[in-house]
Amino acid sequence: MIQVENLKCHFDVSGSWLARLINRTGRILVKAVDDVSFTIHKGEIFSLVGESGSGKSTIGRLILGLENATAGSVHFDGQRLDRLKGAGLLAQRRRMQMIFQDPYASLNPRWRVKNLVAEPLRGTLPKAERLEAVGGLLQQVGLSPADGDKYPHEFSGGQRQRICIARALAGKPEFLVCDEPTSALDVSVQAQILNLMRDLQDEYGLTYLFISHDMAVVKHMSDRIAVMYLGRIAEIAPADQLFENPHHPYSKMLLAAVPSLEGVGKERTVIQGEVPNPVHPPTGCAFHPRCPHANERCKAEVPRLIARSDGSEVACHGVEEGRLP
Amino acid sequence: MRWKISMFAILLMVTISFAAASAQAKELKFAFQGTLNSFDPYNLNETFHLGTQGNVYEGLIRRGADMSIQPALAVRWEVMEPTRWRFHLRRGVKYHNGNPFTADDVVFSATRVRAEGSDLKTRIAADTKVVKVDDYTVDFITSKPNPILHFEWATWAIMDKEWTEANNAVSPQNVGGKQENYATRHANGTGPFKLVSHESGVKTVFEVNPNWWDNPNKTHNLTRVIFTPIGSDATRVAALLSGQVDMVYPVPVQDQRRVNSTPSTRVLVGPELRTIFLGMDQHSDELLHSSVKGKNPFKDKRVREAFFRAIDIKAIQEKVMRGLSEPSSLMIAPSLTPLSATHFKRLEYDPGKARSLLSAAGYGKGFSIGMDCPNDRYVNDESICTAVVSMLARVGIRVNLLAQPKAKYFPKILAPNLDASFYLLGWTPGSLDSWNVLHNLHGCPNLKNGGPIWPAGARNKITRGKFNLGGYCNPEVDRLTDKILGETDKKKRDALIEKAWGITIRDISHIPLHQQAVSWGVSNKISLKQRPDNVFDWRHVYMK
Amino acid sequence: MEGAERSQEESTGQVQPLLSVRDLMVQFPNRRGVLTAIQDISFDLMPGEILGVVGESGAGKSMTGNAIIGLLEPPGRIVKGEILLEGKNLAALSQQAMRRIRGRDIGAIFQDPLTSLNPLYTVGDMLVETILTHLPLSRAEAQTRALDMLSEVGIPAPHERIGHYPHQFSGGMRQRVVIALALCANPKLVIADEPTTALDVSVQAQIINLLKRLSKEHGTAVILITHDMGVIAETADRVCVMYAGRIVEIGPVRQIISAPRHPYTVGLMAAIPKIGSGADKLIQIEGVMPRLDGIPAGCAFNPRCPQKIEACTRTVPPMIAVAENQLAACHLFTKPGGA
Amino acid sequence: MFVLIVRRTFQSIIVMLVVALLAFTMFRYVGDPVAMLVGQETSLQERAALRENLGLNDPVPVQFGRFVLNMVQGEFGISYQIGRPVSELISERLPATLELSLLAALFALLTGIPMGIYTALRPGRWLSHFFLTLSLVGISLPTFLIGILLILLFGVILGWLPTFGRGEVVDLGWWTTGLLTESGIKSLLMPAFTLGIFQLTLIMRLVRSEMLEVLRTDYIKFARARGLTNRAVNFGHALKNTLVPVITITGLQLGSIIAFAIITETVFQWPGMGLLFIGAISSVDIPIMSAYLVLIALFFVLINLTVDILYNVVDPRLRGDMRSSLG
Amino acid sequence: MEVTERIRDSLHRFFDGDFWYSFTQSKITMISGGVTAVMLLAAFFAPLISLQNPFDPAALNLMDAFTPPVWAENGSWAFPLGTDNQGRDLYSAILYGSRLSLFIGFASVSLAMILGVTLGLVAGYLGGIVDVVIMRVADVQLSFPAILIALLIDGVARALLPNNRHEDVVVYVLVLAIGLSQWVNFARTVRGISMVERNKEYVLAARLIGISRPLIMLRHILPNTMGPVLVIATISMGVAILLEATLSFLGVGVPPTEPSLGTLIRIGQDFLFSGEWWIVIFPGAALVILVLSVNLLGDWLRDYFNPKLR
Repeated sequence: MIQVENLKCHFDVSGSWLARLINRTGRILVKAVDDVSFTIHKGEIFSLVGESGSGKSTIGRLILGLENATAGSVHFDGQRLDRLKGAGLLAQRRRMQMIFQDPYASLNPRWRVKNLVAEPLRGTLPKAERLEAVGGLLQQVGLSPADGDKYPHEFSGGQRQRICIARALAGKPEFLVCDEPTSALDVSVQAQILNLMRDLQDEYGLTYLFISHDMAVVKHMSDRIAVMYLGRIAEIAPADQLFENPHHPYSKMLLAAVPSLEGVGKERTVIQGEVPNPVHPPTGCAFHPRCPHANERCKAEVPRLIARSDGSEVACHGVEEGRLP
Repeated sequence: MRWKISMFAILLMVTISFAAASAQAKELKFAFQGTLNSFDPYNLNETFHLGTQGNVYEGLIRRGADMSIQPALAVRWEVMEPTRWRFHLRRGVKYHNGNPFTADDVVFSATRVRAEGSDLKTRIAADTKVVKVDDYTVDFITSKPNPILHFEWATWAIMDKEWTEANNAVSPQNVGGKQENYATRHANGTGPFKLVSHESGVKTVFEVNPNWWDNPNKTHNLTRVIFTPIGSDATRVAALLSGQVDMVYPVPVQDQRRVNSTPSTRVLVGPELRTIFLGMDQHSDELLHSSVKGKNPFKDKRVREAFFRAIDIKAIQEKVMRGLSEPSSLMIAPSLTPLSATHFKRLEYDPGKARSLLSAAGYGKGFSIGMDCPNDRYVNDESICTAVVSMLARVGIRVNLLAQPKAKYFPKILAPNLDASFYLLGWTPGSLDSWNVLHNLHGCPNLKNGGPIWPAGARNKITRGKFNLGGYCNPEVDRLTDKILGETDKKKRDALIEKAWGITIRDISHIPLHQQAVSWGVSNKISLKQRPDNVFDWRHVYMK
Repeated sequence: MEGAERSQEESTGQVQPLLSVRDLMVQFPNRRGVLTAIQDISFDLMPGEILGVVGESGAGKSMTGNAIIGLLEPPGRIVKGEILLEGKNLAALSQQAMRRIRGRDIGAIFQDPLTSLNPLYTVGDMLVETILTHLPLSRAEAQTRALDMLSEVGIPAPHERIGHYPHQFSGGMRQRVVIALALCANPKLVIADEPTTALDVSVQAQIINLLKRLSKEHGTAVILITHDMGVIAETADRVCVMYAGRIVEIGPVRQIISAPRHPYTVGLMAAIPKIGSGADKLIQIEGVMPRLDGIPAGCAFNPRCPQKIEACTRTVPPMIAVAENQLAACHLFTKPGGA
Repeated sequence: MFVLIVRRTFQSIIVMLVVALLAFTMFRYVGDPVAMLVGQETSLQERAALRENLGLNDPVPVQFGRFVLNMVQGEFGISYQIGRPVSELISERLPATLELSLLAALFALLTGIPMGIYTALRPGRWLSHFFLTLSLVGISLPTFLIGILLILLFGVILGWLPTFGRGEVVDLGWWTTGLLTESGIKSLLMPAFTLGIFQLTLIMRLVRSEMLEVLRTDYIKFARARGLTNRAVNFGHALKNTLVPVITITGLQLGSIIAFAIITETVFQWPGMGLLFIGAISSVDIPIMSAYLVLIALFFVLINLTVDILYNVVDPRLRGDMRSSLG
Repeated sequence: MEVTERIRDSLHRFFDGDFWYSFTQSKITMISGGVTAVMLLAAFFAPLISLQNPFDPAALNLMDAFTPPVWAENGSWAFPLGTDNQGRDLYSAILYGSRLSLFIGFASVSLAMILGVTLGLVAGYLGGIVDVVIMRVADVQLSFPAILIALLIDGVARALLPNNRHEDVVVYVLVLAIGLSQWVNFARTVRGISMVERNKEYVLAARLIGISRPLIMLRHILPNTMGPVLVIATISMGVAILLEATLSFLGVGVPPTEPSLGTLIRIGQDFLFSGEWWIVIFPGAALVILVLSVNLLGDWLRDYFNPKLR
């Protein structure tokens, strides 16, 4: 359904031309997304996972057209989105929606809930039908139609996220980008929202792009997972496969870093270092400074994503060479 | 080392300045409401400028404290024939820079005063010839007889030819607008005081001239004089009350009681020679700023009379002037005419009659009109105008008042296109004589009926009615005026004057309001003599 | 005393608790009345022990920490109860006396390391300033100690880094600086309020390990406040579960995780997605935690509780021992005993 | 840093050029410069000659170029009213205005900052309420009314202080100062107070709100959690962080102090640039008006530049390069 | 029925909300709110409650000039607060003067607000070169303090307009001058907010729905700037009224025939030394009370909208 090919998004963070002139520096580009390709199948939950600065949110926005890609393309249902214009683009856009991380910031505090939810329907339905539709949507996400008269601040975080979902569903989209939809929520509420998203998927046959840094949530939700590091995909694999047998050293590290309830009091071997500054990413494989298996090739050469027989794709010289399992 | 020297210098200066402040110099400090822009004596024809410059520069004659004409740089003069006057100059007079005063300076000054950029061109007619007879004798040859030729010469200062030429100040104006005229901030006169420094708008410092020719008869004991302009009335009065200055003028009428009730200060009030009046445009075919279109209501004498009768001069005297004015029926102060103050009577205040006059003239519903007024020139000028506005409102005339500073007011009303329909002005005849008023304010200036009174740039070519801004014109008055000028017999002249005034009053050429009072605030530390023309002559100041 | 005493886990009886909170109650006057943010909280903390405090946002975790170090934001105030640190009641101390306790006896670590550090001060300035406030050292000695602290918390090249400003450090390094600042006067107790929430997953593990190591080495007791059960599981000795301003369950971490007794804890544990399990749906607790102005009568959890009984809506359940060292506040366990 | 200075200078030049364009437009098109310069009685030929002489017949860009060139050399032409070069007039008046403005600013700072600190640290005390009330009255009373009432009280009724002018000034050649004589200092008191009182309240309120905000930050809470003394927290951490923006904004206020001196100078007959300007306004003396305009802009630009550089020196976050700030 | 319900509901919301509560929390705020309301009403209904029309020259009698207030000797009930030098009843003159001052204040602040909010919104939301240009213009504008801008605009207007036209338009010149000197505050604040808001997720959500940029600015961002804009508007209102008074004092304000509060003070200050104190004190007090209560309201609004200070 979604085909992302060689997508790149670079931000120019260099100073003014004057500063560059005086300091004799060139342009400084942050490669937020660098040459990323993947495919999302209809009815699938595809997840992007990674630490801050990995570019996972940027990909979501690029797909929805909230950011402009530097290079590469996004196909939706076979149509290349950046070639579309006007009404055609709008029609495609209506088939895609997004749920955001912060349910507090994603609802305009000055609007009543019913207007917020009805906004996508403006101009498509007469007012009475619109309000009816809103009532239905609110019920769908577990609120009552009477809640439509209230303002967002009268709701808790979880309820707000439900409103966001209702709004996203209003335009009857087929594809939803969920950018960390539960990371601002408490555990018990998180379960509610995740369950709701699952239910809605079953009901409408939605396709999700699920973005998160929480391995456990991702594991719970996803069909396939792409692990990202510094703007590139390190590994794409079916969910179970990834958690049982991660190939990329970074995938392994991420899994190991997740504190688990099972491991009470256990000492873990943590991987040292932090995600480097994306302004000055390491050469070659971006992960090499933190990788225990890095060699000279890793420092010099950017690894390509290579498909493996078990259905996964891995970008690691070690895996490619067979040094690593 | 250098640092030490400069520190020492500063300390020294501090000491000196403290010492100077404490020294018992006879230093007169005074303040006036306006600024002294330029010190060039031909730069501005305005009482304060000329009066202050008159302490440094002198003319051929001078006025005494009682306004009497006294010999100054000329010891005596004689009328050789009606058109030829001979002036005998004082010998041994030296300018402040030591140059001797001679007939050349008089000839030079007579040229300069009539040169481009001079504001005092009227002092000597353009066609008057000035001839040096010898070093101390000068002849003035006029085209027509003029018995009062020298009356205004107290304010025509004689400048040093050599000094003026040496300092490139021959022209009274800023040539090309790029350079400062040297005489703007420097002066070289023959008078009792020398200019030390002049910072326009800040202060001007003078010191006594020890070599003044009239020092043997001097009546003042000053050593230094410091002038500061203080625009704000309250600040100026406060400066006097707090003893920071010894003399201020004018004292606002409302503050006179306060100044008088303060033990250390007093107010000197005297009648002023200036007549405040309202002028009306009787010349244009249509008023510039009026609701009446296609005709000029002021051309109708009934309208002028209605305006006159609508004004309650008593109320103005009592409330605006607080009694410090003398309502006037004449366009000249009574003391300057042979007529008694009661000879002509003001038209009675009668709003009812005013309204019926307006109806009779076809303006029963009233009309609107623009009025121009200065707000920093005469005593309570703006308040007078505001009062007039409300008085006229009650007879149905809606007046749009434009009160502005004199710097903007005068250029507007003096503009060639007769931009003022109804205006307030004050006039002091420089010669202290009726002819001046009749000639300047009542003479026909207009070259063509209905058009501008004077075409652009041609105002310097006309002499008659130069300040007749309403364009009043009565050939009979002009004829009488010319006769008055040439008439040397006092009795006949007085009769002519009375006749002329009678016509203008009948015509209601202007609406005279009053003679305002001169009011000076004086510290009890000094005594002085107040001149009715509001000139502050330091020759009469004595400090205790 | 520093570092000398070392308590064995699940210590009992003989050793005096380092901190003993008794019936603590914190209230906020508000336009609509007085809100009770913390009600009747009691727990003990042994020297060297790590106590995890877990709960959802608004449960009163941070408030408890702030109450202990005496930094409740006005108009909040302690209206009842005692906070005994080695027998001394902190709740009754004056502002001045409390100031001397802070930093010297109790250290604090906050959530966001960037905003916790004054951007205009170098790391060294802040360390030396704190050390000099609490320890009788000369400036040079304080400088040396600051360097030691920096290397102890794992900051490479401390000689160079000591002169740097906070913005020149990465997120993980900043949190290490914060830890160094909290520990530089060798306090007996550290209150760590969500110390890893703002950090990346991989850095979280580093910081948790550092905290554990320092606690062990210095014998410092830690109150670890977090919403992340996983962090608690890996770090804490005991855990205290809070709900709507009250403690609902407290006990050794292993027991709470493997055998939670209070229905809320049970639900909470079940709601956490686990990497190991393949369940299609998560167990969820319906509803949301009440706001402070809407805490229901009786057990605060009763509207959401699947096992609600009649008593739950009437009386607040007391803390009852449900297993060894494990207490829970639930009427389900009072039933057989009466009341 | 160097980049900042270069960029700021560049921007300043643009600002100055825009202002120059304004001044030029005013000079050229508000009223006829020739008519302003000569009397009513000048003939048409003479006017034409003067027009040529002044270069008013050249193409407008050339005129503007000449205007800027003259401006750079401090040439602003001759005052219509006073008949002297404007540059001379301004340089005579400058010391009076600067002395007054700086003293007013100093007074505002030295009293405003402590008052602001006090009201922020002791919000409940009656003195804080008093200061706050006073500050509101301070920004609600028109400056001129304060000035007049002061004159009435201290000048006239009590007779303690001079009511106008600068008193005795000492001429240092390039500068005249009233600070070296008793009467000069006495004369400064009332105008400086009048001019400073508005800024004082602004500074006080600014310090208060900045400080309240700083006191709520996490690093202050953390500083308290470290057991630092109140003194160290309030006057070390909180004050230092408060003063950075305060100094910046106060610096920028200096420009407006100089402009607001117009009112004070009018009330106290203070012989500074403001008095010159207000006189020029009433007599449409365009050369003075445009010169004053350019001068105020220049002050602003210079102060702005200084403040920016200062800011960079004080705040370490701005000092470093891009790399570390993102790291 | 539904409408009244709605009104009742929103009234209930209003009086039950934090806004009203915060208002009722401070006596000073309530008093200043009351005073402002009274002065606004008094100014609005001036023709109904005044004793004479002080702007109508025909209504004035010079012989009434300098009547002291009613409680003083020679006072008259016809002129409760006395009269000025033209015989104008001060009570009526203050009512009409406040009306004029408030009109100039409102109009100029509205002008500044419309200009500033629009430019700030556009600059902040669009960013890029539009932002740079608008903000540089704001910089130039900022380099001239309000008083200077107002003086210059007034001066230029006087020089350019035909002399007698000036009277008719002076109020608008003042509005323009004061308004133009104040827009930068609005623009800067709104720009800052809209730069923050444009990256908020609800704006992204609106963009996803396909709402156009002008509509997003208008419907989503604009309402969120209203709090701070209201604060600035209130504070600017005080500044504008004072600025008008100051300009009148400097002699470039409204003409004395139709005086604003500032012009009344300018006229009255001439009589301060002579004992006719009421001519300056009453208008002065009216001005100070008006500006003070507006400022107090502004202070409260700022505290209310700035939760950091609460």
